[in-house]
Amino acid sequence: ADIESFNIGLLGGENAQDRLNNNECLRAKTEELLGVETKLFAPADYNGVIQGLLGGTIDMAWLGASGYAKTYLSDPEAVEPILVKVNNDGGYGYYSVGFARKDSGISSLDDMKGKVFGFGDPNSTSGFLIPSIEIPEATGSTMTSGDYFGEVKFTGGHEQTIVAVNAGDVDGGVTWADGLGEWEDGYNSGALRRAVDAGLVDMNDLVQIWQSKPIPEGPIVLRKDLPEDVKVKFTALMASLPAMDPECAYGVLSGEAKGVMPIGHDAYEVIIEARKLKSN
Amino acid sequence: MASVDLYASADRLFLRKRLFTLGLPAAILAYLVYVFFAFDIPGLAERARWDNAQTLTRDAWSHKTHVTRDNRTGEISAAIEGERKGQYPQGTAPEWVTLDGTTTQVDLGSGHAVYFLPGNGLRYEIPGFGTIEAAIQGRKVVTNLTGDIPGWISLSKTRLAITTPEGRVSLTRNKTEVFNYFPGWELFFFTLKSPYYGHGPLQILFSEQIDPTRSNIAGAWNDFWFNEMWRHADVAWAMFETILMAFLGTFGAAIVALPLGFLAASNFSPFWAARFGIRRVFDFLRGVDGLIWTIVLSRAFGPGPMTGALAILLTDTGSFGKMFSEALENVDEKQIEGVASTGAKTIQRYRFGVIPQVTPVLLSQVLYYLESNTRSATIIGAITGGGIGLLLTQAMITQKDWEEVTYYIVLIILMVMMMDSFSGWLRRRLIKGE
Amino acid sequence: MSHTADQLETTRSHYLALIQRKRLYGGLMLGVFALLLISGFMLADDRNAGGFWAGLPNILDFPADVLADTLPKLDQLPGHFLTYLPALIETINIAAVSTMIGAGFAIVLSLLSTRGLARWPRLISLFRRTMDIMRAIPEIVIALVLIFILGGGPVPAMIAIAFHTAGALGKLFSEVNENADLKPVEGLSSVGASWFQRMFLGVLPQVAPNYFSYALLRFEINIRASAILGFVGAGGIGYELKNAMSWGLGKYDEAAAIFILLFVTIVIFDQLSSHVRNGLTHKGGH
Amino acid sequence: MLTVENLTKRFGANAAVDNASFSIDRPAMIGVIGRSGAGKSTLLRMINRLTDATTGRILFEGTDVTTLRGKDRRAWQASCAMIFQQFNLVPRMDVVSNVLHGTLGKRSTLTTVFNLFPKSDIHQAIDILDRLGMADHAPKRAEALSGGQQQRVAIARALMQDPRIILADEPIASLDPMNAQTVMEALRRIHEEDGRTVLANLHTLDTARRYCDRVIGMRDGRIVFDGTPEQLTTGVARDIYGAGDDFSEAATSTEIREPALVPPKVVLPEFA
Amino acid sequence: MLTVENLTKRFGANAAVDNASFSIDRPAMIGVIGRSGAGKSTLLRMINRLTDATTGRILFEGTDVTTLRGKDRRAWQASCAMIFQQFNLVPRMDVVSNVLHGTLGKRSTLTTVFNLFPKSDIHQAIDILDRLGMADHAPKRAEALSGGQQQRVAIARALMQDPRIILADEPIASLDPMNAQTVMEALRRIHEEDGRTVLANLHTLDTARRYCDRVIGMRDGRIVFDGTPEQLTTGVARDIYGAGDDFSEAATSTEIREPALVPPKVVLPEFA
Ligand SMILES: Nc1ncnc2c1ncn2[C@@H]1O[C@H](COP(=O)(O)OP(=O)(O)OP(=O)(O)O)[C@@H](O)[C@H]1O
Ligand SMILES: Nc1ncnc2c1ncn2[C@@H]1O[C@H](COP(=O)(O)OP(=O)(O)OP(=O)(O)O)[C@@H](O)[C@H]1O
Ligand SMILES: [Mg+2]
Ligand SMILES: [Mg+2]
Repeated sequence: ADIESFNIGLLGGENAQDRLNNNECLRAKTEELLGVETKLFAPADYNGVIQGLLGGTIDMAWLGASGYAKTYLSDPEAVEPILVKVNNDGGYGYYSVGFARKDSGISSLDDMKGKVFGFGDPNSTSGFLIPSIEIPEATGSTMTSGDYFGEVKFTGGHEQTIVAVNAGDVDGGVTWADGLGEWEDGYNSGALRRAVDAGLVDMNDLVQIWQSKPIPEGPIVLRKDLPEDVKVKFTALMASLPAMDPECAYGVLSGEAKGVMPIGHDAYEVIIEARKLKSN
Repeated sequence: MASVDLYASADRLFLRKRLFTLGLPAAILAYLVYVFFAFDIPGLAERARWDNAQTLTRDAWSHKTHVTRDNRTGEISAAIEGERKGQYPQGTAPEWVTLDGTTTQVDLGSGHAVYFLPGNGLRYEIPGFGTIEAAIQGRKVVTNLTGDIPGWISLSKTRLAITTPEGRVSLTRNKTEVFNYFPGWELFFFTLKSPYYGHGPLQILFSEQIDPTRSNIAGAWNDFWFNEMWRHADVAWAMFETILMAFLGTFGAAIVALPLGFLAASNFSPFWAARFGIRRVFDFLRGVDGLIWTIVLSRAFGPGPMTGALAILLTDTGSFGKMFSEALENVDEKQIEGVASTGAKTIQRYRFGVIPQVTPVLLSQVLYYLESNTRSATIIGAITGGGIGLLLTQAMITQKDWEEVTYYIVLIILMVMMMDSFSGWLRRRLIKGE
Repeated sequence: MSHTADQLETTRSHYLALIQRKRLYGGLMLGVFALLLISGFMLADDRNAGGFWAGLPNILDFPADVLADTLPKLDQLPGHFLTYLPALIETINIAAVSTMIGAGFAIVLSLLSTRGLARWPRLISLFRRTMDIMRAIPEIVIALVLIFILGGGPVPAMIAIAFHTAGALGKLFSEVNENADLKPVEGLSSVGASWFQRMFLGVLPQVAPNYFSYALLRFEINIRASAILGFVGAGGIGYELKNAMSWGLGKYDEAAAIFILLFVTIVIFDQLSSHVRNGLTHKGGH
Repeated sequence: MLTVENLTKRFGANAAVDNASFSIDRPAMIGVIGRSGAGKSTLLRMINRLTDATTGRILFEGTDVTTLRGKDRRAWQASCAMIFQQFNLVPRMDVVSNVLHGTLGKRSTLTTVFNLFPKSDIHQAIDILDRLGMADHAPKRAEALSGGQQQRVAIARALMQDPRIILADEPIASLDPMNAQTVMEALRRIHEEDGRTVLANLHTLDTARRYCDRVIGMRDGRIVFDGTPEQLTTGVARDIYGAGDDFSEAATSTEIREPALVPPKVVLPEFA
Repeated sequence: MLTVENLTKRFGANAAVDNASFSIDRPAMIGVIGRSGAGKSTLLRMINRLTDATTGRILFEGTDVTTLRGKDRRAWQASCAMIFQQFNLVPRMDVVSNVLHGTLGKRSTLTTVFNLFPKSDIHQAIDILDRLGMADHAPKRAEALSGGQQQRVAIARALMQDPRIILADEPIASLDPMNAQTVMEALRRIHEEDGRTVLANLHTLDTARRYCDRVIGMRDGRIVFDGTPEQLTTGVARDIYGAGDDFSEAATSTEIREPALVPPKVVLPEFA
């Protein structure tokens, strides 16, 4: 079976224009390679892309780990992981980092007892899923409001969590970072770094209070129904992108990366199990 | 003089009136007080981030240029808004930056001057305060600041940040950065890459060819329209997409709702059950908001303007169906009877007895919705569909491109006002005139 | 009575020319409209990730997912209703307060921008433009800006909706004011009443039923608006719905419960307001 | 030609028309009088088949029109035009279009739905309007006309049907005396020049006397009088209208006459 | 007491009141006559400050009221009550409240908005209504009253202001003769009993003659007559009204008299 068009879904988190801009080169290359019209779609949130993958209207996306788990749980036959981004240090993980305002006197999870805690987006791996499992392990009680923390909120996203902690709306929150570089810079990459670059926060005002085990970077997925040759061609394109066109890869992979490497479903079993735990 | 009875009854009358005129506001006031605490408005002042408001208003009409020294390599770069797209070519900088081999001087204006000194050092001359000197030694920041440090300086072992009305300076192990603020939306017309950058409209129109390969007007238009920073072409498309959603949704709904409206009007539909059923369908379509329809539909149709248009179509089919059937129930029977008495067939009766009298009513309702749906389309786009609403929310979420946010807001307001006057104009043309 | 043959001939040809022109314009307009609609549809179809015809058969997939997740857990629904009731009340409160505040501003703005009533007749067009702009700004724009400044919660939504409501109701109110009888106002002027007294005693009693009926209609619209704003972080039931929805399978039962709550609320207030409005307009009828 | 046999129309328990019989054997101008609620409108509406009869027959040249269905019924309606008190035009359409509605029974649905009437019809419509002194108003919207002008458009629509019979339900009740006269004269002329039967409900005696060849009086749904205007004495009228001795014909008059004939009645208010 | 000096009001090029001067030195009942458009209403509205004068002065006990602003202007309006042809009451409010509106100039906004009128005011309103024979209607809505009753409520409101001057702009023009008489008598009585000045626009000569001590005649904005009713001969009236020899006083009359005196005028329409 041939395809008539190829649709690439882009996750949110950045200016929609910038996202489209950064991925334009990938779109052009794909179109050239596959010989069918290729379009970029930038829905407002994770869910938009996931619904597209489930409904078969989006063919490829770079999902978060939790997003992949959600897709898999909704329909195991919908997508398959092909590649994952490899960081400069050779690993393909990142961390969920808990942080608070320095002047609040909080410096560890213990100090957070009875305080307000903020998650990001419920579909985010580092902003919700992993901390919602690992933090209870550390504190020994649940994440229900009033149990250990005074109140547990969703802020809506990484940026919002950082702003909320910085503003004192919540006493502590979690976001993601690559764990490389310095805390004072907001690490080398991650949401904190972006906030620092944007001048939103002064890292001098913040302290780290917790860090998760490494979280696997989300996979680049293709729709399972795609013809085999399309899958092969596209995977090859993505795999060679960092070598062929570093400028383009920088945009597509959101920053410096060593490259990509193949990955399969198994790498995400843990996340899937975690997600099952959090479902009703 | 009047009797005591009359006095008494007048007094009673006023007592009643007072009870009402005082009671109603009192009840409203009580409710507002309840909400005041339920919404925690007392805590609001505390939570409010006035500095955010400041950033927002400042960014809305101004922009900043970053001058950065990478403290590991010693490389100096200058970029508008710190973005790659606004980067000055390597080795060049704006004229207020003096690149001079070892020392770089950044003139912030009003006598404020920042020097990037050799050895990762930093000097900031602040008129009326003095000179701040700082440097990275090992992993730490050392400065000449002693005693009480004013609030606009933030100093820790690893980071120094100074904020003055003229700009912002920060120093960490990795980099030294200066932000200089300027009024206006920089690069709105041309990015630095464009040869037309820095040329006024008169120059472009009348001076010699600037880019040898293109005529001035075509080249300038091309560079403006495909401006990488502001992406005018995409914004224009997004606005069009929003209007397209509103247009397709509104008129699609009108076309679907018209026959259904007949089936739901008691004087045109003989079947009670069908009428009842269709009316409940209308209620359902209306009750499930457009937003929910968007979510439901995006599984089947994926993101894009069609999904948004269909969501508007579904909701409005409910609204129009209800309004149309009410309008149809209020038709003047006389006209229909007049047509019927000539021996007209059913369709002819509708055509000449019903349509002419309901058309103005329906049309004005539909046109009214066209304007209001432009706003809905913005919101729906923000949630999933696309269009200007998506651009707006995404720009807001990043919380830094406030000038773009302002730009989008202005465009949205203009777009809605334009649709408002357009639909008003059409209403007057089609209904009053003819 | 009748005309000469000549005159009749001109009448005929005039009329024929007239209807020909009308037919031409009518046909042209219809054609342009149909063209716009069809090409617009095709364009939107092309720009959508999934095509219209391809997606049509899948239209029930999502509801089916939700149902599949909810049906086995039906017994939990009442519990969910209870859990989310406070959020629903918050949504209704946002709508109610913003309608009240918006209507308050709308009354003042509309009086200030109605000829014959205006406090400062020179400024009428200023107030009109103000209302136009207030009306044109979608609530979501103000809400998002305010969330940035004030943090999440009901207050940004309330302010945003009140702002838009003031503009929207202001326009409707000023249409009502145009039809108000000015004689009582003049009567009050002649006794030395202040502008406020003239408006409160001379105009408001006349227009109150119409104001009330429009405000009710707006309240119903504002319930939806406040639910939608929850989606972008402004609290209330919309926020809960977004969280449950975006989690997806596993929490669709919560989503379903919230959706039912919201739907029932909207339908109840819709029916209620159309009932009350019918009553008002009928009483006002004679 | 037209024979009405034991025609009855019941609304619930109330008989609006009660066992009415009469017959018209040659073209005539006939007035139907009677007080409000006597059943005049119901009678005419049954003849035009806007209302179905409960029992009884209406025979037109041997055919019972009460049993006609579908096409035949519409054909009958086309040949039996109706004029209403409130004109019942389509106010937003122009005068000629309104007149052309008279051809709806004959023309195909498709063409008419798109407002495509044949040129010959349009010319005929303008001719008819001209005959009624309305040609100058041809392109105006019906709603822009005065009551008397609208009623003349309604008559033009009726003529456009080229009907055998014209039924007119209080054609002048909403008109001022001058317009009333114009309209009644037009109806009379149509009867005389074209030889069409006109059956008109009238609520004033003098109009009936002045314009009609024959008068039918109804009371409580029954036909209580059927004769020439001359036979319609004040006593008979009293019976028809069910009035007492204080019945004054002038009270029902809309005739324009010399003012001297009507002594002005001035009410003297009591002083407070 | 009240002096009007060279008062002029221009609407665009048209002078509604043109250089009018007169003076009132002691309480009197004064009628202003003149045909429609003569500037009567404009004159009264300027005195009450509902309309601003273009040039000229209005002196009341030495103060120029045309220059008053804000509070002072409202205080002046409070002491100079106005009665309108169309009553200008608040129709949806009860009679007492309408009367109490006469105190708005004195009372704080808050009091009036929350209906916190002092008891003494309420009782005084009832007394005034009683004096005008309207006490029984006190709790009714103004819109439920007849025209004459409404005008008496308007007079009560004026009295409630305890004004020095009462301006009445054609107070009886929309009333039937009986009600007109009641209202004019009430105004006269107020003048006589309370010693208030009443300045009334009247559109009929005989009313002016019957109730007024002094008559001012206006024509095209100018004051063309100022004298006692006796000086107001038919010749003078002709000048004021700008009428020719066919001028009949009766045409402007609203007096209740024997019907025989007024021959009914019937317009004969031309037949078409
Ligand atoms: N559709 C109807 N349903 C019930 N009763 C009806 C209906 N139409 C007419 N009637 C009744 O039938 C009786 C005769 O009505 P009809 O209109 O024929 O009288 P009419 O002589 O035309 O009176 P008018 O001079 O008022 O037009 C009246 O009692 C009326 O109430
Ligand atoms: N607001 C206005 N704007 C423009 N012209 C006005 C205005 N008010 C009155 N005029 C004009 O001023 C002139 C005098 O009007 P005014 O109402 O004072 O006459 P009047 O004597 O009271 O007549 P009437 O008996 O009709 O009430 C008229 O020509 C009128 O058209
Ligand atoms: Mg009748
Ligand atoms: Mg006047």
